[in-house]
Amino acid sequence: MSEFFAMGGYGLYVWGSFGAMALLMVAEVIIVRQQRHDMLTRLRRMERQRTAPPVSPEKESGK
Amino acid sequence: MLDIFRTLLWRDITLAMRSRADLVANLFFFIIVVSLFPLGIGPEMATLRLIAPGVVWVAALLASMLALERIFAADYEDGTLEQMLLTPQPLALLILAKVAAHWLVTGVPLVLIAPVLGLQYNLSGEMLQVLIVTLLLGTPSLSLIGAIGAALTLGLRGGGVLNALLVMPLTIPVLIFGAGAVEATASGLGGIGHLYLLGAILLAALFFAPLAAAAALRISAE
Amino acid sequence: MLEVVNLECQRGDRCLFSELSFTLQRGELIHLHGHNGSGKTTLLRALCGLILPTSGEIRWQGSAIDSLREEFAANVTYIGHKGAIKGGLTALENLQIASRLDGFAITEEHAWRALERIGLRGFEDLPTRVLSQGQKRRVALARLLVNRAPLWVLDEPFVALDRAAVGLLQGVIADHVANAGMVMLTTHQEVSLTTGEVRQLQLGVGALGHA
Amino acid sequence: MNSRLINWFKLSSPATFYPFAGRMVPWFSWIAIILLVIALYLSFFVAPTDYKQGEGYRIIFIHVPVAWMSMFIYVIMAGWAAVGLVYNTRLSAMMSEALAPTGAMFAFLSLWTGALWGKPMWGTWWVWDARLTSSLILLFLYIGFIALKSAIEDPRRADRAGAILLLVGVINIPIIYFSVRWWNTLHQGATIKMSGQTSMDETMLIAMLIMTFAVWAYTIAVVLLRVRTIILERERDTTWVRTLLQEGNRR
Repeated sequence: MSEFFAMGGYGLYVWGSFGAMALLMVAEVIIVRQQRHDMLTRLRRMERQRTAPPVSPEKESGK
Repeated sequence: MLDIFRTLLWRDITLAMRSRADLVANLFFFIIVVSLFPLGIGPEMATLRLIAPGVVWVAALLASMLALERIFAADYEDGTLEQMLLTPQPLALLILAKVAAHWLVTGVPLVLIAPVLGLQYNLSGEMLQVLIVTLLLGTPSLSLIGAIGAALTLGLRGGGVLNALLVMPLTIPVLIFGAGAVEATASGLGGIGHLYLLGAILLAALFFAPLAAAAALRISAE
Repeated sequence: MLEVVNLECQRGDRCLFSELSFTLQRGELIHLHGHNGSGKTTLLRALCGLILPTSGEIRWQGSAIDSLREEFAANVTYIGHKGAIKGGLTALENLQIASRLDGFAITEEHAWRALERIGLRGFEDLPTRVLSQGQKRRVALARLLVNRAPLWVLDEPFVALDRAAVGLLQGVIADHVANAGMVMLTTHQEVSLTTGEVRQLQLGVGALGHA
Repeated sequence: MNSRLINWFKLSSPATFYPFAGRMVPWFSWIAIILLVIALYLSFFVAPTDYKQGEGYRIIFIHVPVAWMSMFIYVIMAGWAAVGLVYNTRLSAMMSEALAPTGAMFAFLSLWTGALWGKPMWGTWWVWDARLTSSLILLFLYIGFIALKSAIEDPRRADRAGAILLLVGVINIPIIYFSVRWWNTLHQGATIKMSGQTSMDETMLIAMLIMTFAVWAYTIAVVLLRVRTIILERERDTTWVRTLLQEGNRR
């Protein structure tokens, strides 16, 4: 098994390339999902503020 | 049609002549950049001769990028740009006039001073001639392509650097053929092929760049 | 004849006005009202084709202005907040260049008379950057004296003008409307016409357009 | 008008595209994973060792597909830009914006894998080879596009300015590639060839093709996911987004 990782002496370069690709692709998926999650929570919070009855005494003129 | 081209050309040239400050600044930027390299690389003439075309050309490219940022900014700030959008003439023609004025005021001085700087690099007479021809053919393309970037980045913070970043990849062919022509003559291959290509790029830029810049300007001036 | 059909414009993601429709015939003047930020300037700039509206259409003599583009531009004169004059040039040069760009080349002698009429006697050949704010406005407005475009779109034309200049400009506008011109302007002053009455258009919460 | 044309046009409105993209993402994700596994298996266990370069050449199985992809994504972005400018549809500009980061990543990856492949073969991390240099310039084009979009606040202006930059850029790509290749051969001659000399064994070609499709499926999945976030942000004031959010709040 170890000779597989050695890659005939080119291990550093081969795994450096494949590793970088795997790392970047996984990172991108995580970042995109995280962005989506943050966007949804932010927009939902804004939505809750907009539709919730105003707590402060002065009447907020609804659009 | 031509009357309006001449009017705008005359207007921009007189304006530039009346405020010489940034003209001179731009020329000195070019001179400084070219003169710094020998100090950085060393005095022996053999290497200097080798790097001369590349150095002069990169300096010319940077100098024209530096000068281009102001091409639309002044008009945008005082409202004349809006009036340009509302003339009965095609906007591309007006942009061509402005770029022509800009090139005459910033590009041509570079071409005139380049041979003098070439002496610092011990360039042969023939190489100097080709250098001048490539600059004459190349700097208008730099101004035309740079005008697209200037139109896109109008009124943005850090517009100057952004403009250089946007436009740099597009000017690489001009740089390659410009510097390449001088080097080819030096090595005896003859730079005539390069000059044709530079001419072709110039013609393409003359036609497409004003159209793209006009579209970009309509959006930025909104 | 200018025709606007349920026009809508947005600034950023705020809708300034929507479903705005009106027409402007020859010999008419529309005085546009609206509180600050109600989109007056945006509407004026959209009418000239400087801004692309989010939806709706603007038609000149029946065809949409963005298909006419240069042809429409020949018929419009727009004077906005910025004076559109070059500080480095003299008032005379500014006027001559501006009118030539508008497509009505004028002789130098004609320009002298216009500048004199607008009250810039003695300042004609000074670089405009040395003039006062009011004088710069007069240089910008001098274009209206030499201009033959039927449609005038003026954004706060009376600002920074003294009473004499305001009176003069009122007269110029009234004359333009009198001989079949069309004007649309915003101002906080009263506008009077010699022929016909001024039509009012309210932006923001009001009759025609609604927020 | 036949129905296909109608629903194509209907699809171009963000409101209908959002759920459609949502359904597509899982499909393309699975396709990408499966193809990736097959391609990796082929690249490591089926493709023979190269007589000259030994195992090092296997980097080609990702370097070439990634380089293709970075070029191809830029062209697709320019296509969406053209559609956006002609039909004035907001969705196309969002697609260009969603594609940009992935394209930039692949451009960087093609440089990275190119350098790692070059090191064992020529002993240097960076070689001014025509293709590597073009990838570098392409990366600058991506960075320029992303920088321009983020420098402009008003989304409408950002979309249209970005679209023009893309169109100007895509016209220049062939010119840049030609001038760089021409410049490269002039100085170094054609001695150094990137991938030519390893004769293309049957299985190598298949492995590379499958990897390309895998990367394609991956791109579609990630970009559709990202464009949904962009749509949400851009259309946050519309009724359909707000109802969507309210359902989320109630749950």
